[in-house]
Amino acid sequence: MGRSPSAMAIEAVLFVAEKPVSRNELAKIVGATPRVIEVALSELEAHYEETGLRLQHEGEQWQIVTAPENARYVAAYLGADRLRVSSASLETLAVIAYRQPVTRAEVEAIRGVNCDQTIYTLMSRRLIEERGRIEAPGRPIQYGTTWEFLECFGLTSLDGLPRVITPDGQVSLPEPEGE
Amino acid sequence: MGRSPSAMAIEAVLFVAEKPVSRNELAKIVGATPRVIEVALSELEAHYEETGLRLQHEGEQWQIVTAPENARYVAAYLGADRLRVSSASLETLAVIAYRQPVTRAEVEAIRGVNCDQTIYTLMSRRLIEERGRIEAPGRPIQYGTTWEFLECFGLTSLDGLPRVITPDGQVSLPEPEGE
Amino acid sequence: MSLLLGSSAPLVTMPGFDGPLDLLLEMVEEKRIDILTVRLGDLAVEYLARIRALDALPAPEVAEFLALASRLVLLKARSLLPSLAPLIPDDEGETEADLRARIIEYATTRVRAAALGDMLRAGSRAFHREAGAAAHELPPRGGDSGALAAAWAKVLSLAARQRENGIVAPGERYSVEQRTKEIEALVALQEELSFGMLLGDVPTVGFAIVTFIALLDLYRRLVVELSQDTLFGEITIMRKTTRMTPVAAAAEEN
Repeated sequence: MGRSPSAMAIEAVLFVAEKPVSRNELAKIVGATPRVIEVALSELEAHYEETGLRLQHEGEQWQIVTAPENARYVAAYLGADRLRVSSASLETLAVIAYRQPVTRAEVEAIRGVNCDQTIYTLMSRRLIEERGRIEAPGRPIQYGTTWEFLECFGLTSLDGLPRVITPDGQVSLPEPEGE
Repeated sequence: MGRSPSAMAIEAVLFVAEKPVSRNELAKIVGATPRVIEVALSELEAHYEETGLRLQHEGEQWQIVTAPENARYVAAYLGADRLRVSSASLETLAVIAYRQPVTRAEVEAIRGVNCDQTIYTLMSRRLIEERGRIEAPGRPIQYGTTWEFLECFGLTSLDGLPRVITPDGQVSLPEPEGE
Repeated sequence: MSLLLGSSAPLVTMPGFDGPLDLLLEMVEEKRIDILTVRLGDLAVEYLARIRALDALPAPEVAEFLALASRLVLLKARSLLPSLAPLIPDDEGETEADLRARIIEYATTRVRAAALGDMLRAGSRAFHREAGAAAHELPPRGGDSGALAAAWAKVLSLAARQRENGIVAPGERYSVEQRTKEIEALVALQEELSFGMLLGDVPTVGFAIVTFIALLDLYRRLVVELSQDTLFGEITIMRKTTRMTPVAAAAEEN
């Protein structure tokens, strides 16, 4: 059950890191090829399944977080407040999470209402962030979810977004690249 | 090789903790007797032998640290010439830098989120320090930036902080010096 | 209709409905209609009736509700008179199929939002480490003051919106433990205190509560005695001396 030296080196680096670290940066620090790092990361990910920790990633960025099962103990230790989000904000968040990157106009087209306030609320809770602008009239801002979003929902990556059955009987999948 | 639920809960708490946590505190948080915690800690200690981390204790105080074998990778990561704080900590640092001296409640009012953890981190990185207390209920601590802060950002004084245009078109200056 | 438009109730959202699509979907679900096959025009009359039944429509959103209602009416008209000429050529963009797709998309969003809401309520979240205290801590180097300024600009822009929306700032937090120690130290110095003195001039609610709980704890531990002469009157706090052990009493005498 021992970990490979690369996996252990990566584990130590991710432990001291104060923000997510990219696969390429890990490769440089550990002195291995990105391919070796990738293997070591999946090895670590598998090991973590049996621990109180999880390996979380967004694209090529990796970070160690606590396992969602232990949330109440960690919250008790940190004195963290339970996050509350209104149903209107949850709808906006659902559109952004499954459709990112997405503009406010696109969110509003789907929800059929003005989403200014809910987008602001989600921004100030750091659940969503700006992801750049579209080269179109008015250069509208595109939004995407953050690391905090993954953490707050106990997801290790966007692939973990819940699959739901849509009204037309399809299984809904996240569409990270939009349509 | 699975860990007991207590061991996993302890692992998660020690992972987020910024300082060593006592056995009794762990017992209180996890809701188990000190004896159960002791068993779980030795279990965890044994598991950690096979990882890139170690469980370390001094008397009854426990913490997770990186394994000595990985020191050079950790040093390579930490030694990289860049600011090592998370974006959340950077936001808290910005509020303190531009608004000092400032209390935690004031920082939280401006950021709109709990800042306990980030203030602790910035303190332990010696980027901020206590500047006395306000004579108000609870005598809240005021924080300001340190010499190390200036050094870290290559500034000779707080006057060197970049001017920021606020949303209402004002120029935001560091407050102690004003203009 | 004029009645509806005349309403200027300052509501941000309508009670129970988050928007025109929400209202329509609610109707479909209530009536157990299959959204995949229903002729949307057939819903026009009832949709209008539902809008009329709402006491207060928020002014900025009235247009959105009416736009959907008129879309449904137009679909109805078209089903009765297929030869109907377009009123506005551009307006023909959204066919019944388009609208249906939009409703299904919205329904999907609602199911996804509900799933996310369940996850949030379950409280199974992860936490990262701020990574404060590494074993070999040196002050970091290479901070970019531009990044600091950018972080400040971000905070400012969010804070400006917060002020606009009149969001109340959180108060300073106190721990009961800390407050208990403070009061215990005061009582050691001074035999008698008043609750008013402990609160100071402008106590926050949180501070008052923590102070009160701290007092109760000291009372429970027989450190202080409490007395209150009149209902809602001043509470007097006295150092408790009666429970002194013989040894402590002897020590006191020396």
